[in-house]
Amino acid sequence: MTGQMNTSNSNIYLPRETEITAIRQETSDIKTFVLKFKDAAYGDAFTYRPGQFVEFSVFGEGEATFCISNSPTRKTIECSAKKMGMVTQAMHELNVGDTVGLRGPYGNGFPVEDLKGKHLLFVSGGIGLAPLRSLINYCLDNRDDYLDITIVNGARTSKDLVYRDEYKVWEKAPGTKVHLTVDCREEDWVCMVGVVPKALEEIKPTCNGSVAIVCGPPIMIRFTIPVLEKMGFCPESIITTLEMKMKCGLGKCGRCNIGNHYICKDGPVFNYAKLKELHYEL
Amino acid sequence: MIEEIRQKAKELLAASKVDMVIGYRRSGDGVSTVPAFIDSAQDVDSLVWDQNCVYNLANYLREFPGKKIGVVAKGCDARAIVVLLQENQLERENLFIIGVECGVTDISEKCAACPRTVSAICDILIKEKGRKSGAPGNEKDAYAAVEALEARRAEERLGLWREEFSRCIRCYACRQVCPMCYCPKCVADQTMPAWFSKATSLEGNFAWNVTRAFHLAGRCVDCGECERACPVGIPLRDLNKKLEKEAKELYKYEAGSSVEAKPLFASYDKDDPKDFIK
Amino acid sequence: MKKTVKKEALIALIENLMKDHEVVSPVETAGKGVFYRKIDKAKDVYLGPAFAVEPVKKFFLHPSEWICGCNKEEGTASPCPVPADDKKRVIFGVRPCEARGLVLLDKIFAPDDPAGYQDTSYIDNRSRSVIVGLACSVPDRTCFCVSLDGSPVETRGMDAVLFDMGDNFIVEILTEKGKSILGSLPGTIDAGSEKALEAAKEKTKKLVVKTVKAPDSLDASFKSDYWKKVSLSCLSCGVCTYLCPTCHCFDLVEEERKKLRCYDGCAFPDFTLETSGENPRPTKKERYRQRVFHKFDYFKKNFGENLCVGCGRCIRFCPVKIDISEVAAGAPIK
Amino acid sequence: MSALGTDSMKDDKKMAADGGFEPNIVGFLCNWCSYAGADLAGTSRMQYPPNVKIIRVPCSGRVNPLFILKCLMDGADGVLISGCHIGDCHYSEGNYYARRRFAVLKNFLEYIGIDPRRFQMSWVSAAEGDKWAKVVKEVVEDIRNAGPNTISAEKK
Repeated sequence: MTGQMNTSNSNIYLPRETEITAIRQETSDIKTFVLKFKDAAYGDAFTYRPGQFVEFSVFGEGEATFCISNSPTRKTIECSAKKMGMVTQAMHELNVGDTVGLRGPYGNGFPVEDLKGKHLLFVSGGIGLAPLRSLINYCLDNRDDYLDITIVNGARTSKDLVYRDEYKVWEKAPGTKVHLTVDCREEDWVCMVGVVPKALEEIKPTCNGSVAIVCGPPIMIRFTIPVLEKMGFCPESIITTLEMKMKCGLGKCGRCNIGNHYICKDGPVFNYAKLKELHYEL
Repeated sequence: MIEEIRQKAKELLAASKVDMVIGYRRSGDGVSTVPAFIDSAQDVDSLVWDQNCVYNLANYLREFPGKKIGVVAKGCDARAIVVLLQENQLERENLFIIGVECGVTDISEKCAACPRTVSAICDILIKEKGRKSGAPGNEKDAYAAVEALEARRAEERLGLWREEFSRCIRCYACRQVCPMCYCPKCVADQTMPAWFSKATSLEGNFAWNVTRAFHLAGRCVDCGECERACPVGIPLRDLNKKLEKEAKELYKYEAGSSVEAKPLFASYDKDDPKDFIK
Repeated sequence: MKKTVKKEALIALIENLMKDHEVVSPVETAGKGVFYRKIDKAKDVYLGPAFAVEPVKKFFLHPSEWICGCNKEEGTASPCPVPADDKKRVIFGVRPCEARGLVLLDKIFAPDDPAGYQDTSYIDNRSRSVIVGLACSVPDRTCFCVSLDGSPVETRGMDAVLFDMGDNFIVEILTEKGKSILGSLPGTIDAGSEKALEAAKEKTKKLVVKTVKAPDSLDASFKSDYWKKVSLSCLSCGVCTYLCPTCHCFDLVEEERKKLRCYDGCAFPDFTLETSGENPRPTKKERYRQRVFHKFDYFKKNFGENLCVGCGRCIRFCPVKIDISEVAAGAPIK
Repeated sequence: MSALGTDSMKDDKKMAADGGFEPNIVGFLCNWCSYAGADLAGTSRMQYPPNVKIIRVPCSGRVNPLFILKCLMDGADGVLISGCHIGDCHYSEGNYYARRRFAVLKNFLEYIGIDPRRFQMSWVSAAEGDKWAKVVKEVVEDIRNAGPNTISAEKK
């Protein structure tokens, strides 16, 4: 597995000290943290795949799981966190220069090799764009390997859209389309209105030679997958990245399994055919 | 006696007066019993009643909101139901309480010295024929263990509880088996703030066991399930009984005796003890 | 290598071992049962027929242990490893099912796959310990090891094993580690004792009366209402998981800037409850099914074995006497 | 904050400069009476020992028994709850409930081997600055005599 940094004689639960070099406020309750390992040599050797995640620790509070939200081609580690529980609330109190802990990367990540030579349809809702952003930027940085890229991104309101500065950059990239949608009509909103599955039905992306990569809140995934299937996407070409409560990230603590697969170790990226086999209920 | 229980259960289910009857059935080992959840009149014959019917079935009643439930209730179980009704956790009209009288030492060791063998609340009371009715346990003996402990030196008591709590593995069986432990988020599971250590250290275990007991002050009906469930044998009832004794001595309050009574700590009296206050 | 040893000689050996080893053994605690303890008097060692309440697992995966420390020097608080306890340890009286449990836990915490995550704290504890087993002589009626490819007299996971022959023990040394501890015991074994041992073993195996036919796969029963039915009486406590020799799920908690690993179990609703309020295992049905599937399906898919050794603890100690063997065997897989 | 929050309290030197034991006491004071009473003691320049760390609460009835337990587990040598006199409660009856609850708690703590002197209660009105000073003196003396809290002394 690429990017597995733990050797057999190091403590696998021990976080590495990391400095926050920048914090971006994405929405009222989502912040993106830009991180740098204090041990430069370790940082240089740290590699990961789009879709992999890390255990982020706020010392004295605990750990929480976040995907790395930017591409390994971009050289900085970024994590985006919505203010929700104990750890994320503490994260939102952090400042640039503060030290936090990081261990990882964990999980399988997106099958970037298998996606080569395919049209890619990215479907995301809310902060579900975070793992996809990593892959989108990765694909754009390796543009020749992939065919058309269509991005369908939704949020409750325009204020809840994350990584706003990047939409324009993506749009300008060759062979790349970006569709934005919000749940309800808003003043001054020029893009689409309606939930993500509805927007998809309007956009009618091609399914031939395409792979759909879906991430968002469970309810969005639940309604998006049938739409994709109806459009002709086969279960193998619908990829999603799952979120479940995780603690260890190592396939040991036992809570994040679906069937005999641990999301942290064997996932978080699964195709829909596999999920069906594992009795995963949308 | 069992025939009467089955008959009543059958009648209730057949007439759709209840959706389910919770009682006891024989377990696979052929000796002990397990809780039975019967939802069809045909299945009532699997119900049993004997000295192995230890479980406090009141613990399950909150799991079926909106359903009409018939429940087989011993004296202690019925008192637990009373407390749950007092605390608005159950709807009386959704319950059909099949009270069963149990002998004093019949059920298990947890029942020694139990003075209340008859349901405090029930819709029908099924008595055992030919037995002297409701021979009460000796109430004096009920606090023998507590009094013995009270008589010891403070350091000895602390040492004893430390020793007992040191075995605690925090499996929370005591909490889960207790009909009164129904907090949606137990303090032991809270993280913001985390009230006490999750570690099975002296502090963590001491805090957990003391908190559990005190939260049952004036609510524990002494069904003894916590102590029975504890895999490491912590004498939890000695904690509960002390609180029961205090409630009785200070406020003449007995948990589970009346649905109408205000809970111990939700009421007060102008003449409550005050000597300990400066 | 086997030898017949007088019980007093064994106690004398333990006495001697205690000088430079940590010695752990079952100890009888009046009225509370038998518990593994680090002993300070050789005579406290209990090698009788009663089973310890908690399995030996807790010496490798403790109910709660500091897994990462905190270096508070210079006003900072950097995470640091917790120094490993490297004192040599001998654990006496480990039952065959518990020792086999360790072999199964090894697959998780010390995977054969070199690329797998190696749990150093577990591995350190494993390598500093010598397991001196004690073959069962009086199985409990809840024991069902024989049905699960085990035996009350087997030796997997042990370095040496003791067989109680009445007046004497027969000691069988199985590994070099075992030899280093028990090799110095005087004695040999004669053909008669050897024969008596084999007879005793066969007799004990027959005493394990509970038989279970665990299905090869539970997959077909996943969506069945059966799981709702069998989980109705479950109280959602941690007894079965905490006392299981093979259950290993844990929680990581930060306390005092240190990281605590403590037992957690699939029966607790909070185990999988997400911050958002979503819970992928919202009811007892999903939670109890998870436990049975983990033992008799998922682990088998991943490692080719059941994650259950048939020790019977979860049946003995379940406050409402749920019998996992009955539940697994009765699952509707057709 | 860690689960045990008041880490520092445990590390605090329990011995004063002269080698005598200086107890660490947590005081839960009701906003309307006792807190004002303590304030009055301060503004009146009354002398009393500084050992009580005050936490202001709306009412003595607000004090959860868990607060007391947590203080004692985290290393406080004693806890003092102070509220309005009976009949003077800003919320009419909060202190009645507190009285009931804590009478039982005090006896219970004693039962499990915790020195009853470690948990004390008083009624101090806004006008009783002198009483507050007196109560604190007594409580500190009591707890000084009880000695350092060793309930959580054996750390893991």
